[in-house]
Amino acid sequence: MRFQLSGDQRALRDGVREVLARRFGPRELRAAADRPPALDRALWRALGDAGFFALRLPESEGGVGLGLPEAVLAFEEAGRVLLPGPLIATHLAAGRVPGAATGEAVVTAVDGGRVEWLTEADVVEGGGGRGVAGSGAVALRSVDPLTPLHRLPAAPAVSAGPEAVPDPVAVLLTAAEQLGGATRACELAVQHARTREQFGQPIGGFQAVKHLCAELLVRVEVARAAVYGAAVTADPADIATARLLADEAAVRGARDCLQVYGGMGFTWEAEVHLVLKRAWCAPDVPGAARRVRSCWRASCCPERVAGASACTDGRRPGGVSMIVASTDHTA
Amino acid sequence: MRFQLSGDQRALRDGVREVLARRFGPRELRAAADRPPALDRALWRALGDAGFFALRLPESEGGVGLGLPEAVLAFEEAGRVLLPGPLIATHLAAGRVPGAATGEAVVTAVDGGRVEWLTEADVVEGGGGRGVAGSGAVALRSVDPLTPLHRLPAAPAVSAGPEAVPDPVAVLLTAAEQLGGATRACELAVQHARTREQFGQPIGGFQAVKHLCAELLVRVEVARAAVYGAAVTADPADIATARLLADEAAVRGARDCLQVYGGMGFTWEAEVHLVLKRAWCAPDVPGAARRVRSCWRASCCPERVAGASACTDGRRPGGVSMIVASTDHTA
Amino acid sequence: MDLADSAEEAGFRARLREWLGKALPTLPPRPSPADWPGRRAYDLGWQRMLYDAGYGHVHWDAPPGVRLVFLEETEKAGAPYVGANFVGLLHAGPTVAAEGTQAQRARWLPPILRGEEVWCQGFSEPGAGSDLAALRTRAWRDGDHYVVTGSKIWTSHAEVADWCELLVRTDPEAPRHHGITWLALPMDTPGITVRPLRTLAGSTEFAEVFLDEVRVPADHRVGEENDGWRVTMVTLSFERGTAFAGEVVACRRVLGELAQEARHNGRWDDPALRRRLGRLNAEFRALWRLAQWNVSAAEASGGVPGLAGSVFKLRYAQARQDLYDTAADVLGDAALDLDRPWVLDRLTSLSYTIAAGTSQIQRNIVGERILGLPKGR
Amino acid sequence: MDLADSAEEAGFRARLREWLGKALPTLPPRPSPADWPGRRAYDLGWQRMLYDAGYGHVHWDAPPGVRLVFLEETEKAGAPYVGANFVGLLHAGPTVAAEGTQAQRARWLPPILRGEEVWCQGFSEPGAGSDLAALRTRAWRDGDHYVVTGSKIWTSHAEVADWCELLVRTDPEAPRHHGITWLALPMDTPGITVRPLRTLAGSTEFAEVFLDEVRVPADHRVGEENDGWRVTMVTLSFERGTAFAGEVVACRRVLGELAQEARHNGRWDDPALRRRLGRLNAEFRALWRLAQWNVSAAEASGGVPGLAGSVFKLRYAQARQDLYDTAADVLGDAALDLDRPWVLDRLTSLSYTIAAGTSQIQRNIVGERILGLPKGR
Repeated sequence: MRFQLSGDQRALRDGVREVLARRFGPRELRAAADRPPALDRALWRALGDAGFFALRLPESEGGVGLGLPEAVLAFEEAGRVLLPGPLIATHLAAGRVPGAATGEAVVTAVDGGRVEWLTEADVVEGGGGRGVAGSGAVALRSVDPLTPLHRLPAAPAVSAGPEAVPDPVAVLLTAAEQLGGATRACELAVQHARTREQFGQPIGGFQAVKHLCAELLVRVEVARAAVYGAAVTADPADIATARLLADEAAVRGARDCLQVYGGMGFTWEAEVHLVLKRAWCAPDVPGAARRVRSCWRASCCPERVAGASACTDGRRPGGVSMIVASTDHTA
Repeated sequence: MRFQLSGDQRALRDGVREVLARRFGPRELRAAADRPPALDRALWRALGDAGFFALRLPESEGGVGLGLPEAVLAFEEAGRVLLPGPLIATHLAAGRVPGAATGEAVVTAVDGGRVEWLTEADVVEGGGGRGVAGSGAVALRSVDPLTPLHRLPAAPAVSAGPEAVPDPVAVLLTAAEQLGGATRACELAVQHARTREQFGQPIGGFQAVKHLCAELLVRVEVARAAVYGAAVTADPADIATARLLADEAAVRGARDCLQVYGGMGFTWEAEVHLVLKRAWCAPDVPGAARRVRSCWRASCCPERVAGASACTDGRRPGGVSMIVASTDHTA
Repeated sequence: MDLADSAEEAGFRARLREWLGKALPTLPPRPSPADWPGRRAYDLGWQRMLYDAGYGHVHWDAPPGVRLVFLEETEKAGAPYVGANFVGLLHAGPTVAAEGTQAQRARWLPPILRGEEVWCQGFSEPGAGSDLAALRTRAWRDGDHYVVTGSKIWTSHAEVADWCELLVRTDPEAPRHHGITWLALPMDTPGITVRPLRTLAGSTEFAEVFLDEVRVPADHRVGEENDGWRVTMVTLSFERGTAFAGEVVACRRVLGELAQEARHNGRWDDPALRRRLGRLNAEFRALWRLAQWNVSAAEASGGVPGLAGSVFKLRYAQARQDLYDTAADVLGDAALDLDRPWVLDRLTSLSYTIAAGTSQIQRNIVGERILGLPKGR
Repeated sequence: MDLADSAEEAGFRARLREWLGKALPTLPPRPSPADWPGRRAYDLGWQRMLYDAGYGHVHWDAPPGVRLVFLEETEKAGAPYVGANFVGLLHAGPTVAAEGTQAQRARWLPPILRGEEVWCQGFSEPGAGSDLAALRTRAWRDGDHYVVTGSKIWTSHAEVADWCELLVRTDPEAPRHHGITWLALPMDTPGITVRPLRTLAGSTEFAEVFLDEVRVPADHRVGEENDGWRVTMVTLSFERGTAFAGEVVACRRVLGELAQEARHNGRWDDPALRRRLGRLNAEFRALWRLAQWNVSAAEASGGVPGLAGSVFKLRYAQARQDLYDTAADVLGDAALDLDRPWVLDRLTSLSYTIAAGTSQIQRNIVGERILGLPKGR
């Protein structure tokens, strides 16, 4: 067991972090939140050039040939800077939809009754003939200025029918993004607590604030272990666990960060609200109850655990061991 | 509206408090917890003499002729000193079971699948022919040294059959006892936080401890308003609300008190554990979910609100207004 | 203990209910949230209607029990909120009434009650939030004027206010709490710049107010020079008193609507959601009782809201946030649509554990001033 | 990132599993919890078996990954807990190994590893709990002895211990952390009184130890005089490291049993309970991953458990209490019967947010030493 980042993984993470810091820092984030949502195509192509979308595509198909752990690290960094766009859908389409791997095409996907980034996307996947591209989809006024959303009018009622099983890789990558958001919330809270002074000292000196920050970190670290673990095993119960804890870490983390910020966090200028809104916007956040069920089922019912292969990337049956083993490259 | 204790009510509460402080102070509590559970018959008769059991019995029947608000105040005081014994069952039996009103008889009642103080009781009510007095009841090793319990072997399965509707007055008086327990937890925590020093100051000076104490008080005050309000209206939804919030205030209050006490709270000598165990032992603490349902039903379904009269004392149909009005006596 | 109306309360309730039934249909349409002049006019017009009908004073000096009846009945009837009159009726007005001179009361109070002038609050500063006594906006005496320079933040209605209740530091050498003075600042004085502040809800409910050598007549000072902290505390106790009681009534209405929506969209089938709604119902029932309890206590002690307001606010802030988080559960994906009901309210609910004293500050108040715990190093 | 066993770990796991399969059936019956001499003999016997089979050192100086395999496999196989050997193997032993002289290591370490001597801990005092540096037990130098007077509390196994790792104040004039010395005290020295301490669970897991002019040879001092605080910190980092990792395995087993019981008694029909069990399952899965992560990090940094132990303990303590509260929900009224499974465990779980550093202290450590927040006034 060596459950730590390898040197290559650390280099990959640092590389992604460096690219994102250069192309989508706090200034770009604020600017993006102040204008109507539009994808930065140049940035999208830069991500493509950096191998972000083709990360798990085999080298024989022109990809980087890395695995789920590396993808999780990359998506965590994307979540950390609140990078906008249908990143997961485009990543999953790499190798199947022309241009997705290179960042020339923007691919979004129907998720239950909604689609994000519909008007900016070149390709829309899924939707089961519900006429996404036609006139059926209705734009809604999204709570997150960086996640434009459309609603599908013919969406099935909430409680009707059997549950659709989401792609486990998409669930895991969403967990990675949420982990990144939680990390950002923790970083912001701690930085504010260190520098903001009230009553003659940094507010982080007060236990009421210090302990909020400590719990923020605890939630991040537990979620991180769960997300990384799920990336290694690709086990469905591990993935469900990862998503559950990452959602909690992101949503509660952003709330606690806002509390640490006080009034300043209530302004549009402070980026705290963007962290919270993004966490709320992750697909199917209200579906937490369902995920709890799957944590339980998969781990307690042996017949479900046998279904673990359902969790590997559909394009590569039996790909888990390949994913775990292929850590020899960096982006 | 004058939703404060009247002068008479304050006098009654102080009177009960004074009797209990004299007869069952912290020393007597500790002594009782150190020996096998046995009822202090002299104390029981003293309570009878003070009108504790006959409080709501009409004067024409030899009672004190007071109402639910006064009973709630008295039971809150009993809960506050963790007075042991089947107080509620005996109180409810006053006027019906000979000797109950005067404290000469100890009356207990079957509650679901269990009976408290079975071997000490003179009379056992309820049980639906499940042979309580016979050989059927099995003593269990009660978690609370001051609440001996027997289990009825033929108790119905948890999920089977329609729910039995508990006597609303018993529910309310239990809430009053829990409120008293919560108050005790708050008092103990605050006193310890004021006097225990670590790192050169009373630990109550640290926000981590101070804020625990503040939340203890908040839960107590919200529960108190709910319990007193339910005593005035005798409305079933108010009673369900009162019980729910009083249970929370007592159980979480005792837990937080234990945290404030630290290691000292983990000893048998400190009385904190007795507060927690008593709170756990209130009838049907696990039934909280059911009570939440009844909060909701009674308030949101008008047809249920109409059933409010079901909540008044069975012996005195339409007695709510009498109860509200009869505040002219003290014990 | 009695929850029934007193004769006075019952009479007041009956008259008010009857009047609301007649008056509300005559109200003009509500202005859009972004239309500040429209909101000012609407809110002042409503206060004028109240005044003409004999209710103008209710927030002001009615017995607490009567005021609670007012909050309950207006909320149930869907009457307008106090809105732009908030500071005048609930902060500045009571302060002037308690601490002002005869001339000051005569000048400032009637226009507030008649719905003619709007006040805003200039207390907080970027560097003085929870630690209000850290405020640094300076005022120098220059003849019969104070000259004020500094900046204020979180000032609601600044764009349309006639007056600002302003805290300034007149003695920077004195201990923090002893060099502060309370001034009434006319908002049309030269040197004032108002910059609207966009909140996370996307709207501009607040403003920053920049003061550059603004001259305030010395007779606009309420209380003594350097005694402003004590004067201020009078005001704050009102804010933390029964200010939120009416909202509990509104929350109970929202809860009923949530149950309806859940039945409609199928989520009612989830027993955990039903239980959560039931738990909230108990919560708001109990909070209403606590409001009644606190109001009765205030009545018994001469009408001044006590520290119990902090207990109430701590619990209510949490309950309100729980309510709107539960609303998001009921809505599912629709909780991401700002055009759906409750979604914007969910965003604004985030301020409840922060504004008017953070929950951390309130716990300090409860711990130190109610429970008597030491301040700590 | 790799969760598969290394070759060393895989080999160790296979050998251990095989040995456990043979060894455990040969164990004598477990003594009753109140039988202290019996528990001592049982725990020492188990350590002797481990030693003879080549596992005696595992808690001690095996690589962290191997130690985690040991904790996992022994827990899964239902092997005995470290018990009375806890302080020797996990506190005093590592301290002596790190800070003792050659002679001290030769005297004290082999009997610990061979299961011959039991150690107990004399750190906390009635007035020094969270604030350990407030300890007041005094020691004066008298020739080649220290003379110790004072009292200690929360001392497990004191009744049956051979040695006590003792912190005493040798310089009351020095700053708090600079006047403390670490001594090894033979428990049969005259002047020692052990008073068992009854816990809220009704048992006597701890004792108070009263010391009245107890003479300790000066060569029983580990580290320099007045340097005991630093020596102590070495020990505590072990306590907060992976000490609880094995319990996560046990908690997952309990969770499975709870689900079975719930199916049996009908409470499984409540979807909220099922969800709560599922939530806990995720919690303990994640905690196990966190243990693996921390162990790997320790391995990478040379085997010393870091501050991450505080993160783990904070979350685990809460999870364990949640687990047993959920057990009470599953049991219903039976949760009041001490003879039912989990009921006593629920009581002892109450200590998890208190013992070995309260959660409040752990949050200070995380906030100050990991996040770099200031100490505050």
